Amino acid sequence: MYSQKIEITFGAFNNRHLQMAKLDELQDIVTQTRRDILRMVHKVNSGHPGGSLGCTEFMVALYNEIMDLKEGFDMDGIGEDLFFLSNGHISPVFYSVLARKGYFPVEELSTFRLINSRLQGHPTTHEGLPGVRIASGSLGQGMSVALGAAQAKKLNGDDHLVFSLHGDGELQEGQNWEAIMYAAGNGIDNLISTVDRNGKQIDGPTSEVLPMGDIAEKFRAFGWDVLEIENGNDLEEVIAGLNEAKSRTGKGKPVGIIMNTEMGNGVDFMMHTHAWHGKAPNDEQLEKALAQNPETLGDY
Amino acid sequence: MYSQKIEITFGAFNNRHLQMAKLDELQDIVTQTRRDILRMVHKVNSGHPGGSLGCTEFMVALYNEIMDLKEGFDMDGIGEDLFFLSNGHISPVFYSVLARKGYFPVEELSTFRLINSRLQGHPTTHEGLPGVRIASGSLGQGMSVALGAAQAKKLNGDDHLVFSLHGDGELQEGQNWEAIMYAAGNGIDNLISTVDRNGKQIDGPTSEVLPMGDIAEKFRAFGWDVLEIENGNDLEEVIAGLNEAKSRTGKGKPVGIIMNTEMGNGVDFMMHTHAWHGKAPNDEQLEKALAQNPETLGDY
Amino acid sequence: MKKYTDQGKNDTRSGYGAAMTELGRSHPNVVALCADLVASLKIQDFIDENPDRFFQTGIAEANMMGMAAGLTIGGKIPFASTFANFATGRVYDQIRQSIAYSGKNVKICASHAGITLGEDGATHQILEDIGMMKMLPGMTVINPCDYNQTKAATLAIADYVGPVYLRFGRPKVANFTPVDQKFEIGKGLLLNEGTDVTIIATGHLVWEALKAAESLEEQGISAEVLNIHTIKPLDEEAVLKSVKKTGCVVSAEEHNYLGGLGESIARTLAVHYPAPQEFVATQDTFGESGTPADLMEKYGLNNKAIEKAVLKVMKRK
Amino acid sequence: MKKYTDQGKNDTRSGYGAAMTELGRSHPNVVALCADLVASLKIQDFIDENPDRFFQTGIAEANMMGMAAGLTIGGKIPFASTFANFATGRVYDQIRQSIAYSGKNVKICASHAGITLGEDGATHQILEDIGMMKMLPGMTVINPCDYNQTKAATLAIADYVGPVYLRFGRPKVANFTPVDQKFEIGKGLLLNEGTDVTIIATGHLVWEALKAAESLEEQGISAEVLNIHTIKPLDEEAVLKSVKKTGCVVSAEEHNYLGGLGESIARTLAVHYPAPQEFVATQDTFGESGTPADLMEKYGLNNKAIEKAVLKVMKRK
Ligand SMILES: Cc1ncc(C[n+]2csc(CCOP(=O)(O)OP(=O)(O)O)c2C)c(N)n1
Ligand SMILES: Cc1ncc(C[n+]2csc(CCOP(=O)(O)OP(=O)(O)O)c2C)c(N)n1
Ligand SMILES: [Mg+2]
Ligand SMILES: [Mg+2]
Repeated sequence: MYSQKIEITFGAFNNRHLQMAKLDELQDIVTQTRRDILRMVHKVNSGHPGGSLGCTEFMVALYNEIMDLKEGFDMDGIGEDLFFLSNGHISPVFYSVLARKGYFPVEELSTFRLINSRLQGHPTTHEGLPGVRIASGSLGQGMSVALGAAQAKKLNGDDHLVFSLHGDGELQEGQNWEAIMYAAGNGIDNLISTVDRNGKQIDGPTSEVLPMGDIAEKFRAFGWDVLEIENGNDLEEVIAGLNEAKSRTGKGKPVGIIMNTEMGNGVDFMMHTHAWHGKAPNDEQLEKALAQNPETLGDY
Repeated sequence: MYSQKIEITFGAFNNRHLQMAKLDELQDIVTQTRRDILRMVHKVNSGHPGGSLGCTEFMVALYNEIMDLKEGFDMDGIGEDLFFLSNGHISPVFYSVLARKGYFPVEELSTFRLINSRLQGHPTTHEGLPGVRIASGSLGQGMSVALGAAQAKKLNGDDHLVFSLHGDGELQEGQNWEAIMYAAGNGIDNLISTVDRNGKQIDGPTSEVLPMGDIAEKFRAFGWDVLEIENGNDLEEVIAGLNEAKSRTGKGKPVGIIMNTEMGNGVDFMMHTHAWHGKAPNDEQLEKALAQNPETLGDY
Repeated sequence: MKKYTDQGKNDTRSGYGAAMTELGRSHPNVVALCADLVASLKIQDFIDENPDRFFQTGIAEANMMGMAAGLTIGGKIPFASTFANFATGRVYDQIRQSIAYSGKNVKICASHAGITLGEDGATHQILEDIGMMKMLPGMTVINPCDYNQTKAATLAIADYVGPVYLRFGRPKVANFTPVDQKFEIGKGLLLNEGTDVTIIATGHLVWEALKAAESLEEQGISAEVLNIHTIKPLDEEAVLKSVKKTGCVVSAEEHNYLGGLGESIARTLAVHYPAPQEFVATQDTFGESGTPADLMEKYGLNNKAIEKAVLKVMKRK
Repeated sequence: MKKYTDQGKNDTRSGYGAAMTELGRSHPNVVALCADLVASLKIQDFIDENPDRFFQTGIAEANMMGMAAGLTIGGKIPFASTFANFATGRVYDQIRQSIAYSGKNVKICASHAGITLGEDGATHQILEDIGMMKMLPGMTVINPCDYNQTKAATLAIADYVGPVYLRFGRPKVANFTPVDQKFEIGKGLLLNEGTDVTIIATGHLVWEALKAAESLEEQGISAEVLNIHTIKPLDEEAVLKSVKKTGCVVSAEEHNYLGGLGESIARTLAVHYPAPQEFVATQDTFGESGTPADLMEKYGLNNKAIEKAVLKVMKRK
């Protein structure tokens, strides 16, 4: 199907280089990614900046520091770590991180959500965008997919890891708990699933929409090894947390990370509210927001 | 739709009478119900005796001692307790208990699973069988329905309770966890949901099919008040447990009961195996099984 | 032909919301449910006025459908609402067992149906929901065409006893049906009389059909326009009456050509009066991101596509 | 007419199981998944021989479909199997997004389809699955007619790259297609040539169609019997060629008459060659408990029903 093999040479941010990368180098990518997100959603006056901005540190760290990635892209991803974005609405951060990593031209970010683009509102394999291995958007499906990919790795004798990201509101979907139960019951210990606990969803704070109690406790009751990242918008903490999670793999249990983030992080007027979950800034707001995130690597 | 009002006068086992009923009177119903179950599935060589036999004490206690029931049957059930069978495959025990309670003629048990019967393989409202308020059979849906009915009771200022029963394997369905999360998050405290923990499902022991760990702990992690019935095939224990559960309602939390049962209970060769989950006895086996459960209230 | 005027563009979902506000006041047993999409469904007024009669289920559509079924037990009339994909494909088995087969008086109210959902793209653009819901025994399937009709339909289904699937959309479109038009479930509306071809349209395609008919008239072609807002039960009498007169038909719907209104019409004709038909619908593809207008153009869902289909089908008479 | 002999009754699901055993040996990338229904799906041999390539998901069909999609990433060819209702209606959105739209090479293998599931009753008797799966862009939909054809189809889809829905059943039925017949996806099989009427049948109804054709021959009616095992992509050429010759058609399927093979044929004819058609199918009702034979009789799904439909449709030519 959409499993064409694509030759890509990663640019400045290949893995070996990044192992030595200074934090402020990563921070530059973070800031540039924030700009990308804001400019993408502004242009089409649609899309989801809130969750994207909150997960920027995580996504930048994952792709530029944590994951062991091959050069190029093929669907099977044998011999490299894999990532699945279950909360597909935060596609802007995913696209920016993929493009800045070298999976596709950075200029293509300007086609986000336009007709005939590979950068669909929600990520998809359907248009052959390198870096994407599954469609998401309808919530709650990504952990099951990650589980399948993790099992395939085991069958293939491939000792690389599978990562996934999920919204906290998304965990209200029952399919997640099927997957969570399966992963523990079958000792899927090459999987690291992170929950973006920003405490917000479309209709308001999760505590008002549908109180979820202690998420970590729930994962533990289902048999997972769980750790928390107290501040998921602190790059150092995110990297430390992800490395800690990696060290806990291969021990018979799936590893979960509850990561506290601030929706809309990095743009003062987008923080501490759920209002920007799926709303784009207008011209004036964009300007204000960009001013808080000065250009580092060059706008697309 | 199928909400006709039906006039029924409960017979010997009406509520006032039952409050005084001796345990051995209930035990007689239990034994007779076991016979009914065995004869029903034997006749059509299909149906689910295992779970039915394991839940016989519970169902008999519920309908004849625990629930506050009106005479007659109407769909809305205002002013009485309600029961929803989520694991619809144990319809034989449900039908027998309903018939023996007086909801429909006991003779009708002989039509189980035959064409043109009101006693479908899985319970349904579609044929207008008194006592049944929702169809079940596709697993995992009953708790959501019970939740809705519980909310309707609150809206109607009706302080009666809603009961539901679920298989343990059934809890692998994610929809349950949506309902479990909702019930706690919204303080649905007029609901008592019981899990038939027989440790078995179709393909084998739950511990082999999909290990579920500690179910009570999971419910607690989701915010429920949970109690356990150690031996769900001991009538006294079941009644005590259900009464304890009732006493915990109205306190802001949904109440869960983890009830340990033995699949196939009451028939020695059907116990300690999952083999009789959905298999009917042959002539010889029936005879053996009935001999272990002598007629008490008269066969249909 | 009869002229229809756009009384001002509006979204059909706002018609739903406005009717819900009215039902909140007139029907004490009406309750609403939503799965974390309140603003999109336009039911904030209902919630503000009837906080106790609203159930926020979070992102858990299966639980929402089951709860809706349960709420009927006790006499409530639940309006369970979310995006059309999550109101159908996500929860088909729950609707099937707990609502349709159980015969529960639940109204499944689905916004953002079809490709005009726009920028969110294919994962959200359900083009199979009419087909799914029409296959369920006992289900009534309604796809109104504008704000007024959606509002009227919402009011009408509250008084009808039985499960209903009500499908509406996101974009602001022409509002042209009379504000006081009574909504009769299952009754097709003859919007324009014609003799050369029948155009049967539902939902957002009705306005496009009217525009097509106007342009066809200028070319000397007399097109009858039939608004089938109720796909099930289908007004076979109206369909047959018109096609027997014109001898050919174009069906127009914001849906895959497989399984939808078009195939229901083809079946009706095959059984009663075989006649040439062309399908204006998506051609068995997923949608994609884009503006509603761009998408309707690209996927052949507008007046131009209807005109083309008319010219083609008339040659086949 | 050509005579078909029953080589001995067998269940189509056993054809699936037998093929899975073969695939286990011949195709190292084939993996199997099941949601607590292993014995019903007849895959115990596959599991015994390839324990590492089997995934028992428990009663969690949504997770099973997602896992199947994930297993393709890494080159596996997952056969995800359960009862047809739980393989379609329960998980439509998961199939839609994670398999069909994502273009994953997953084989959805569904047993106990239709009313012949028997005693378990309506909650288990899906009569809408063909319609659901045919509406999904990119999905191949196959409903073989007997043990041999099911086995051949299972082997064939392993070598086809793309998502497939394979539907089969529970009861033992006549096994009459040649044991060595190659299965060509999308290619209708002309089982009997005739001139007066075309009977297009799929699944369990094919044998019934052949029986009907025999009896019709005795009445001097020459019925062409076309086995459409692949509902999608539909062999429109074969359908049109036959109907152009005979001038009328009866479709026969174990499915609601709404949305299934019958409507696909009606659409094909409406677009290319309008002709009278009658539908042998369930008439928009849920099923019920009973023996398969009793149910086929009551719901008009046997040779007698086909005969009646033929006589009716021929009068309409
Ligand atoms: C199955 C499904 N139901 C509903 C939606 C609509 N929806 C998109 S995002 C969202 C809220 C998600 O909340 P969360 O996972 O916390 O993400 P955040 O808002 O924090 O980014 C909802 C309800 C959806 N995309 N999929
Ligand atoms: C959604 C769904 N998936 C699968 C089935 C098939 N099925 C019927 S009973 C059963 C096992 C149920 O296990 P449990 O809940 O523990 O009940 P028990 O066997 O103990 O009676 C399964 C898988 C079903 N009825 N519904
Ligand atoms: Mg959130
Ligand atoms: Mg069990």
